[in-house]
Amino acid sequence: MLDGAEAASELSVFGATVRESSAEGDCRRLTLAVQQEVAVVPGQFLGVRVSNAESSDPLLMRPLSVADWLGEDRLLQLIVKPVGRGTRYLCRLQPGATIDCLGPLGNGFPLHKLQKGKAAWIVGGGIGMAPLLYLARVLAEKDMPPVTFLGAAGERQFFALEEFSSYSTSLHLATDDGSAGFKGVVTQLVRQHLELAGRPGVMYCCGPDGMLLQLAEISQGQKWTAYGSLEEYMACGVGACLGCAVPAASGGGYLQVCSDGPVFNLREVLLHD
Amino acid sequence: MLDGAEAASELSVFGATVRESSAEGDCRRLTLAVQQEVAVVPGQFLGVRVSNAESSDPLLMRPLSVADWLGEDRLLQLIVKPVGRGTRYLCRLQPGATIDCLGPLGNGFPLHKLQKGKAAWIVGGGIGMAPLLYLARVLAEKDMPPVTFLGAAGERQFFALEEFSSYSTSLHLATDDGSAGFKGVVTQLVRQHLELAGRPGVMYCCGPDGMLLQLAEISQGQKWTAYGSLEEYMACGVGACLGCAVPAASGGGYLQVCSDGPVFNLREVLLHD
Amino acid sequence: MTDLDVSLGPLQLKNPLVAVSGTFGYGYDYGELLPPDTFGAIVLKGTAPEPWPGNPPPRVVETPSGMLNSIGLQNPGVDELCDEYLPRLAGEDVVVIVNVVGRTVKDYCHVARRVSECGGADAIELNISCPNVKAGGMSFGTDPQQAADLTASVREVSDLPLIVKLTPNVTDIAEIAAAVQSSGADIISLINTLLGMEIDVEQASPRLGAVFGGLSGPAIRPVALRCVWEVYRAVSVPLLGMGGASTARDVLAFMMAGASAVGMGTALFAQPDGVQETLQQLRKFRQSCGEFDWPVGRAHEKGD
Amino acid sequence: MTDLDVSLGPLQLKNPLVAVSGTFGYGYDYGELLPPDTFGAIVLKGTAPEPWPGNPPPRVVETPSGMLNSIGLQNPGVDELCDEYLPRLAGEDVVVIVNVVGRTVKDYCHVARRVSECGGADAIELNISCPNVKAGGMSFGTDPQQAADLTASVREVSDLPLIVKLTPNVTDIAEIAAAVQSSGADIISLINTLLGMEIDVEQASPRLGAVFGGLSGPAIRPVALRCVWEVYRAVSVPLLGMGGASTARDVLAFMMAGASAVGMGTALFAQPDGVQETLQQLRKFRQSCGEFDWPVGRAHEKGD
Ligand SMILES: Cc1cc2nc3c(=O)[nH]c(=O)nc-3n(C[C@H](O)[C@H](O)[C@H](O)COP(=O)(O)OP(=O)(O)OC[C@H]3O[C@@H](n4cnc5c(N)ncnc54)[C@H](O)[C@@H]3O)c2cc1C
Ligand SMILES: Cc1cc2nc3c(=O)[nH]c(=O)nc-3n(C[C@H](O)[C@H](O)[C@H](O)COP(=O)(O)OP(=O)(O)OC[C@H]3O[C@@H](n4cnc5c(N)ncnc54)[C@H](O)[C@@H]3O)c2cc1C
Ligand SMILES: Cc1cc2nc3c(=O)[nH]c(=O)nc-3n(C[C@H](O)[C@H](O)[C@H](O)COP(=O)(O)O)c2cc1C
Ligand SMILES: Cc1cc2nc3c(=O)[nH]c(=O)nc-3n(C[C@H](O)[C@H](O)[C@H](O)COP(=O)(O)O)c2cc1C
Ligand code: FES
Ligand code: FES
Repeated sequence: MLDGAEAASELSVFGATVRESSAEGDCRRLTLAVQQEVAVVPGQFLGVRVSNAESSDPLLMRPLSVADWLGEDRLLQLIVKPVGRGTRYLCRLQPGATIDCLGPLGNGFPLHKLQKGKAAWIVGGGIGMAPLLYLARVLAEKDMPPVTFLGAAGERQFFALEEFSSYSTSLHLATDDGSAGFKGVVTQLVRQHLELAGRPGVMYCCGPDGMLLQLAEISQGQKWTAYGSLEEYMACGVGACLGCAVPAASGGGYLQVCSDGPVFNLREVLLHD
Repeated sequence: MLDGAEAASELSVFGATVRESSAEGDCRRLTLAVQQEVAVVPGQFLGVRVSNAESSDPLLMRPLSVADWLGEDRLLQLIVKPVGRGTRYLCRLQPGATIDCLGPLGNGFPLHKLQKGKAAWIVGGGIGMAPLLYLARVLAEKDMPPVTFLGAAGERQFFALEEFSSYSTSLHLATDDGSAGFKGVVTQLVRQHLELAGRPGVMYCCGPDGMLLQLAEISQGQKWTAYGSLEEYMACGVGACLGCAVPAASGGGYLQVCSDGPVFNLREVLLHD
Repeated sequence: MTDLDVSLGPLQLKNPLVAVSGTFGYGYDYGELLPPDTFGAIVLKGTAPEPWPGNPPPRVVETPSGMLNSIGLQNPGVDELCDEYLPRLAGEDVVVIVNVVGRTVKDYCHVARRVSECGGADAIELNISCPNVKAGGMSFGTDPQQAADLTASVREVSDLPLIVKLTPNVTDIAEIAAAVQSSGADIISLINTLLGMEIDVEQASPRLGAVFGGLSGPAIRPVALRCVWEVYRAVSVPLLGMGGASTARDVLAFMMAGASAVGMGTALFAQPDGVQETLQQLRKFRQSCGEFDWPVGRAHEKGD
Repeated sequence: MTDLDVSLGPLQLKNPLVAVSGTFGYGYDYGELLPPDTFGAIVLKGTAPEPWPGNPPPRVVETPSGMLNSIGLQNPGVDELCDEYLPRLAGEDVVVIVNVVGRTVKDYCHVARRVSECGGADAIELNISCPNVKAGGMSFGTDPQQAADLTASVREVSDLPLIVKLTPNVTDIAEIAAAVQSSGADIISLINTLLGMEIDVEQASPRLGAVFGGLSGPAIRPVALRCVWEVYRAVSVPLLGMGGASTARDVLAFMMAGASAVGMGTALFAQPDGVQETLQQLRKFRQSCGEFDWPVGRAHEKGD
């Protein structure tokens, strides 16, 4: 669907060993050591098995974004928010534990439009900040450090702020309860800055559907291109089952989040609040 | 069904923490620390949960005999043979892990007939040795040390031989492959000794159905009383579901292994090979 | 009256949890851990006119998130029920329901009449759906006409509230539900087990002595919820929903699908200590809603 | 010929594993991890005369040891199948089966005829059992007469080996099996998913956009084995068994119940790397038996 994402490695199932598990606000950051090269680009995700091989419950792999990939050390990072039994299982894992991962999955954030020298903004809400962390680092390394906007319910829901800050030209925070940064939703903050911005740029977004919906509107008004990473329930993660459908903006059909996305130009999809 | 087993505590579900896990031949001996008093008598068993609370597979508790109960230290011992996913799960547990247990379950070995001064023999086959270990210790402490016969496929399938030996007046081993003790089945050994024995005594047995069947025949011929601990698939473990049926020797009906047993006078049940 | 009470048609339960037939014996097997008055109601093991021995072992086998049973309705017969088990439950603060089985209409009527006369039962549940009896039993539950006729016959011999328990092993469960309602069922309970089997590959043979058994437990919950949903739309009598429920969330899901009270069976085996926790959570739920009514059928408002 | 080859009626498979319809796309979604020639056969996604958009999301939800799907047979239509997907598979060492769906007999016949003409398919599988289509679809699979008529009609327009896929959501699956055999089915595949639903308690609404979905995965294996067992006794055509199979042991269990080949669907999602392991174990099994034949129907010898 989107071109411009860099080439990723062949799909495989690989074992990963928990090197470190540390608290990041309400979430946990898992640092996983893997044996082989996993050429994964920002915005791609993994299917992570959340039961041992002799149990069939929970049955399905959980989609989790790569929050960083340190290729030289073969270390993968995930940031996991414990919302259900699968994510709680992962948050309980101790160093030394092993998990199976399927990946890399999905398309990743397209970076080709940036070469034309456009501004790159990053907008993350809640756990949606996870894939953007890797993106921010890559942008910084490509000498295109982003302007970053992050929103959360409260201060405790942020993570990796120092890293985000070091990768970005500027970092803007919004919280619902005002415990950090602007009191209000992050989209309000983005809207304010957008009105002051000069020529159109590219926005990379990840967060709740409601946030993406608003960003789609805001960006369109200002002729920005907005890419958003979407979430949907998944079974296969590879495009085989057609389980993870999102309505296409035109044609009346559906696109698959796992294989056509998870990153879409927000004009291509129909979001709902 | 059988009277004479000492009073056990009320049924409860209690948490247990793995204190130690050590190899015993092909099996593992788990030493579990529990919070409360678990007044369990030899021959009783526990239902042990083999998945975490957020998984429903494996679903049912696994029946496991108490291999020892050190009341003063509140330590329970299990000896587990890894034959399937539930027992493998238990054998993998590391010190510090916690498991839920339901118990005490079942009736236990009746000791009242012994007060009349009869000889007490113990006959164990394979993993059936587990409950007999606790029984042997209790008999020794009551000053009625047993004559003990243990059978296994080979040397490696025995466990706790030193303990058995210290509790027993004599210990006789049989292996299928002759790697330890008598080469042959343990029932042959019992038969030989029985012919030399004086007046009738009581035999406490646990092992495969085929072994129990033979012991029932042998003991009846010599007018010994033989109690055997039986195995059957279980669901509830408390007599509520009627799942663990064994045909009664008379009347055409069934007895429940979990609540009428697991220890039966072998004349009461119909065994098959 | 408690903070959790529910109405199940003519029955008043002090909480919506029901220990289902065949999984809770005659009420006392779990001792102090689960005394009968833990529940709003308990359903006793299926009872026939005469003692039945049941099926040969093995009778239970675990399956993924479930279990198969082929108990075959082992029971001591209605006389022992009336003489031994019902009197023992007399003082308990729990609704007592007798599950009735038989091979003929006459069998069912005999048990129902006897139970009505001997007293001690608050309702009768007709098990027209047990997959473990070869003669009779099953076909009552799969044919609307037979189900209706049986219901009508029992209706005549007993004044006790009449529950009819449906099998999911049919093409159209709503049709059977409508049939038994029109013949006088006061309450419909569902679902009984799904017909299944397991094979022991090492032995190359069925695992259960009786070959087939009934599948229960969390594995069947999606099927059970669908059946409750369909039957809720087809009848007006209240429903006792069951099939794989184990948590408070499951209980509420059954209610939202249309059940007024919710049974638990296999979950008692897997987590006998979970019942108190479930009641606790239900209490929290009611407090948090600030509503008086249980959310019976609530999900239908959005599911059209 | 390989060490694992099986005959499935007129079809020769190099191993007994079949990737089932709707779970393996058009063969290439798993890349190098699971190329199409891993399997003895692959069944493509259900195909209609015209493109179908499918159902609104959410379309999948996990359940205990299983999952519900309400994809609703999203597919690009038979023309794109013939132009794009079948040609791509032309060189592969795998039996290719096209799964056919429709709302009318005419629909099914159209797709079957078109697929026979365009080439590239080794067999046709009639999906008369998908619970996710409201009009038509389902009723073909629940009524013996309609199932037989549809089979006979398709038989006339195509010379390809004809597989009919049965639903377990019926009172008597053996009756439907006998009906489609007598109308010319060469092979019977079973089971399709069990009809189920889940409820989101927080939202008080069904979890699936389409309310109902099909239950698949290990949870349903006992039901699937029972259906295979029953149908094996009722017909003489070979069976393609499926429903929750994931390990080599499961595959052998389906064979012992009566299946000549065994499908895997949901297991591919849960453990895509398990297929190679399963093949390895099956190889070991055959070596250890020292027998030439697969143990098809073997458990019936002891199950009487
Ligand atoms: C492409 C993609 C990338 C993701 N990246 C991350 C990440 O980096 N870190 C992270 O913590 N989470 C991420 N998620 C969300 C994560 O997949 C879900 O939180 C997880 O699957 C829930 O599993 P569980 O067993 O804990 O919850 P369950 O017990 O299955 O459900 C708990 C709650 O989560 C909701 N939920 C379950 N699965 C999904 C899903 N696939 N999408 C949306 N909601 C769901 C349920 O409706 C329910 O309310 C991502 C999701 C997608 C699709
Ligand atoms: C009263 C009683 C006391 C027991 N005490 C001990 C003990 O002290 N130590 C010990 O290691 N084992 C003991 N067992 C046996 C133990 O319960 C089973 O080995 C265990 O349940 C198997 O579970 P699994 O998940 O590992 O195997 P599964 O994967 O469920 O099955 C593996 C194999 O074990 C067989 N099996 C499963 N459950 C049972 C059962 N309940 N009875 C007999 N065979 C079964 C299966 O047929 C299969 O061949 C006892 C059993 C009973 C009934
Ligand atoms: C061991 C066992 C025995 C059962 N016996 C009966 C019975 O006697 N009568 C009956 O109507 N249902 C019987 N059932 C079915 C249950 O009452 C219930 O309908 C079914 O198990 C689904 O609920 P669950 O998943 O919560 O167990 C039995 C179920 C089990 C597991
Ligand atoms: C996501 C999904 C999509 C499916 N689509 C189809 C289909 O298009 N046609 C069909 O006949 N069966 C379809 N099925 C049913 C499967 O082919 C199979 O019969 C069922 O899933 C049971 O097997 P399993 O438990 O191995 O998945 C689908 C199943 C799943 C899980
Ligand atoms: S999850 Fe299967 S197609 Fe996306
Ligand atoms: S296991 Fe339930 S009665 Fe014995």
